[in-house]
Amino acid sequence: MAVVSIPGGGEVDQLYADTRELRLQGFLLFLVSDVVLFSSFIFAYLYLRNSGQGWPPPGIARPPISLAALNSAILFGSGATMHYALENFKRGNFLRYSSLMLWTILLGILFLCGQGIEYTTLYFQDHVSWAGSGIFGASFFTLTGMHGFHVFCGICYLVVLLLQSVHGVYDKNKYFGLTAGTLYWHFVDVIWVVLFSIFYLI
Amino acid sequence: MSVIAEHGGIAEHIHPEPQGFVRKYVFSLDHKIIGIQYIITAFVFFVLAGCLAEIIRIQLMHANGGFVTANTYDEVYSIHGSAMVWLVIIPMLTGGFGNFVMPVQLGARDVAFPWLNMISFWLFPVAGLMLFSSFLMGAPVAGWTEYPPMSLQGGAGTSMWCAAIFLVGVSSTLTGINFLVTILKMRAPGMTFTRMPLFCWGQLATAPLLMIATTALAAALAALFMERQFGVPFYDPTKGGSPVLWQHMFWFYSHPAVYIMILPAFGIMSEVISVFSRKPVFGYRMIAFSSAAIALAGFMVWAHHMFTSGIAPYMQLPFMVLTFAIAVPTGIKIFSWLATMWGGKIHLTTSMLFALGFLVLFTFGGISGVFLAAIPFDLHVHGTYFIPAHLHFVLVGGSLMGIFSGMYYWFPKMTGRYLSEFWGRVHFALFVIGFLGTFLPMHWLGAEGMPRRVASYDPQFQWVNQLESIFSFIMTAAILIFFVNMLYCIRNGKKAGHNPWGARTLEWQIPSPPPYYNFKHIPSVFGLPYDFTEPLPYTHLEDELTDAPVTVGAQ
Amino acid sequence: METNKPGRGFWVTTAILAVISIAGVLYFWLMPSVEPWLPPEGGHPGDQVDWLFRFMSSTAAVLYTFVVGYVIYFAIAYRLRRSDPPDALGVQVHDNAKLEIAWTVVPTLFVILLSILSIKIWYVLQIQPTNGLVVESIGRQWYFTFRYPNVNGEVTDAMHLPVNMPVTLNLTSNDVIHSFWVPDMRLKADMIPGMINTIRFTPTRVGRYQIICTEFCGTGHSTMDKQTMVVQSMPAYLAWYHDWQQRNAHVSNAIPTVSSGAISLAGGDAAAGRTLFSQKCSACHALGPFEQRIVGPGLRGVLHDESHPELVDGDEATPADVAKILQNGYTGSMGHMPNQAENGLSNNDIANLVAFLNTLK
Amino acid sequence: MNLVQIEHVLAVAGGIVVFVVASIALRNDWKTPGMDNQVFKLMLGLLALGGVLAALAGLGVIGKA
Repeated sequence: MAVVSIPGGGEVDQLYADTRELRLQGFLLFLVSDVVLFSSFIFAYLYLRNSGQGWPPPGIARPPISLAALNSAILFGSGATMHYALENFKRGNFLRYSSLMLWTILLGILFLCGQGIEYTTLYFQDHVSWAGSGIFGASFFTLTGMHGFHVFCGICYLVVLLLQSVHGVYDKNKYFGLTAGTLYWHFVDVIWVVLFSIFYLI
Repeated sequence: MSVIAEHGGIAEHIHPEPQGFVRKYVFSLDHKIIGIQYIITAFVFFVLAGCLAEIIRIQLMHANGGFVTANTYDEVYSIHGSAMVWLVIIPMLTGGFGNFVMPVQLGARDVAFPWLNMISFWLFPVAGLMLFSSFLMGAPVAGWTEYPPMSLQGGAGTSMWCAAIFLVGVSSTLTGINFLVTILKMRAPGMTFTRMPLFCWGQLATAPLLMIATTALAAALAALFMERQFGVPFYDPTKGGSPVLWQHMFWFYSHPAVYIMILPAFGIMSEVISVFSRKPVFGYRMIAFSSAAIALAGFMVWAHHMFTSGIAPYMQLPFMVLTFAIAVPTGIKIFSWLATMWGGKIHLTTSMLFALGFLVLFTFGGISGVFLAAIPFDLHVHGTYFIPAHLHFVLVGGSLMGIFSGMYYWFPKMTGRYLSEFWGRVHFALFVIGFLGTFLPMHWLGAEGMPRRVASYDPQFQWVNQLESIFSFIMTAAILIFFVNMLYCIRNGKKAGHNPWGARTLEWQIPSPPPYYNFKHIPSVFGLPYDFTEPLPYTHLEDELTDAPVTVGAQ
Repeated sequence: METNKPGRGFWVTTAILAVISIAGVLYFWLMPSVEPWLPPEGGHPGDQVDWLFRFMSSTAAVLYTFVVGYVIYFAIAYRLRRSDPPDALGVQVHDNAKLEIAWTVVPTLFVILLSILSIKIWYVLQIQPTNGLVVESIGRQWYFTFRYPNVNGEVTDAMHLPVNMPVTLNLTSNDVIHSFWVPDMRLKADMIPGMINTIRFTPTRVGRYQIICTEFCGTGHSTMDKQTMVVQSMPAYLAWYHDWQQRNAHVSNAIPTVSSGAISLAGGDAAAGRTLFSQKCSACHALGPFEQRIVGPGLRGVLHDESHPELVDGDEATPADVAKILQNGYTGSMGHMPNQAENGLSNNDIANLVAFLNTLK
Repeated sequence: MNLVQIEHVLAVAGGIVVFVVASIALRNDWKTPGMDNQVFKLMLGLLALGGVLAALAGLGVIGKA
């Protein structure tokens, strides 16, 4: 590793206390900008929704809430397993960590399957499509699709993290990648709390 | 001797200096090289967009136009506006000067995420090429604002425009994150927020705007792209969408973008005016806080661009009053700079001349901004030539004058050589004359009844437009002089030494151009950089200008 | 080290600048007309806007005189002289609380004053009389059309208005966003498809005024300034109006007021209704499905659409209810639809329209 | 029981489990320092809220079909 010797290096310690701090802050700011991205689309959705056509616009069926509620419970559950996976990793319980990671990935895939079922039902049974169903199709499929894409990316990320940790990239003192993964997965969950509320509950 | 390796700590920021040309100058991780890359690329786009501006002026020489077709003319000004905003001023001030100067002024060795910095940079020329390539497939016609439904009718290039601006937006967002973390976390010991040079304060106020506002624009652009390419209805009223939605989302970005373009220039002003007046910046705290106040308020005034768009009347009032309110922090800055000059020993270098030009021209643009914020008057001049007049006064008279001032100021730091002062003065004189002659009459044109974005116009305005076009050629000549001056002086300029201006911020305490690691020893800071009577407020700088070796390598 | 207090030169300069700025203020307040800076003023509330312009210009003159004056004076008076050593320093003052408070508070007070004045004039714009002539203008690529009460068909050349009569101008667009501007009236509003924007004013001077589109609307945008607003005396206007009415008489027998009570729908002629629809309704309603909005919803199957068993007023979709909406107009979540009188529809027209709408399936 | 009913029951059960687990995790972490943990706590709180919403929606108390 490249190293610089510096007289009076104590100050350098103060300077870059820890790159973990830097990365954490950078990652959180990235999540903030992602929140803004979602917020902008949510603003667009709420704006269009209140543009006076009624909601859902006439002739369009909302997707059933039962599946959505189950799907939400699955995704939120994956957030809980992810949280405990990180806890177990911190405590050094690698076996439980890996099994909880696997559960998280599995629940994530289940969520995507649930969304797939919802999309196909909407498309084939209710004939609601992205481009052909006015602002309902536009906002619903864009927002949930964007979220689904984030879930998909999150699953890929978690798989990479799991493989990395199996290969011993992380240890008890150095596991920023896992923290970032957990933050990202929580973020995906929490965004879904908002999307679930605005699309299915109000 | 202490070695910082295990921690991952400083090692992350001290890569061995790259040797090959590609790693050193092309895919460089060094913030200084990246900053210069930004500046060069932005100047290339500046030349291209400037040529487009001259096409506009030549077209308007005659009331019937006729130099290019109306459609080509629409494409030309749309790309001119988009390129000047996204490919010239924003990258120049944030990516360019921000990258080159800010980490050194903070006493850091690099930005927080050098790799991210490199990615941010390389997205930018790609986006620029995409933007200009949209000419090949029918460039966007609806101006840099691209209001739908017009932009839904525009040529295929409009989608290319969306993608290009989206990319340059991603670049801005990443730069914003990078700079924010750098400023929050990587200041030298003792460099508290109230000891930071004001240029860094400008960047600190800009970074959140880059990060947050640009993302909102990304959403608007993505929606426009989807609507154009896949027919997903967001903005088309015949399918249930709302054209006003775009205006809200676009201006939620583009108003803060105005401050992205001016806050770093404010920072440059504070540095330049203080150094060349040989005086501390007057009211340091007020200048710093007013930057933050402007950035914050910038998020709450976007609908003042939409007073004619039929938003509910009661909604218009808070936007009007808040916009007026922004005049207060801006005024504080102007007055503080004036007070900084008072009682000084003013060196009228080219850089200082541009700073004085900034004060005169930007204040005019700020005042016309207050005119525009007043709803009743805005209803008269909205969408007329008054608007281009105002925006060129703040963006050319403000941001671009700031860029010129900064170039003359920091060029010795970048290259070790002065720009020619004589040709600099010629540049300044011609530029200001050309600028005033081009844009001052536009206010009158707009108020009298000439709408903007027209390829032909009422013959009664022809003589004014011809006058403006002639002056615009003078402005172009001034810029040519500037470029020749720069190209010549990179190799042949007078040698400048490490601190030609007698400035006291950290970047002037190390050799020119700065070495790869900036500092041999990270300094500690114990005061503001503007007390000219005191000794320098830094420790550990003794070795910086000597040849004492610094140990770098694997261990 | 120099003194910390401003010297005599400073105060002399300040006095000169004060004189210049007072001259500026006097100029902007006392100039007989704003015409050097703005086009001649042609109506109310344009005069109010001019007043605000005078106020803002005069205060701007003060501010700008001082900023420019001081920049030039400081640059000359405090320049590094040949006699100075090259490393001479300026007066090392860092701040001055009183001064800084002053230049925060004074602009704040000015902003408050300007806000109050602007809101006052904004309010005048909001309370313009609504009882005058109602005209609609529709932006099209690339011309304006105008509709007058009780007349069918659209005027496509010039907009005729009687002098000294309040005008309510409803603006919308048929394609992309346009903007309606008459510089002499100082008023402007965007014409946005799917929305109606309203401006109200009273022309007070007879003349022809240019109508200009100020929102880019396509290749022909540059040429969208050829039409005029013709303000004429009441008799001249009425002569034009009656002539216009006569020429369109074959389409309708216009009626002045909203009829009360239910309208008899018997004998409605669907073919006449179709003609009428293209004249009176098509600016705001498409014949496509509900979702295809222009201003109001698309009307295909308005009486036969299973997914919309109710109309906007919440009642069942029956011919009688359609007639009721046509008669009374509608204002609510879907926007605003003018009533029978504003649209210039006779009872017979409504019967014809309902018959036509009933044929749409 | 048809499919929809099964979905309802599972949603209620899952929502309650998530709420309980997230609440316990939140209580355990309540005093942890550091920026990442503060964010985690916020996210866990919202997760618990999500669990409640999912359960209530499963019960049919809130939400529109």
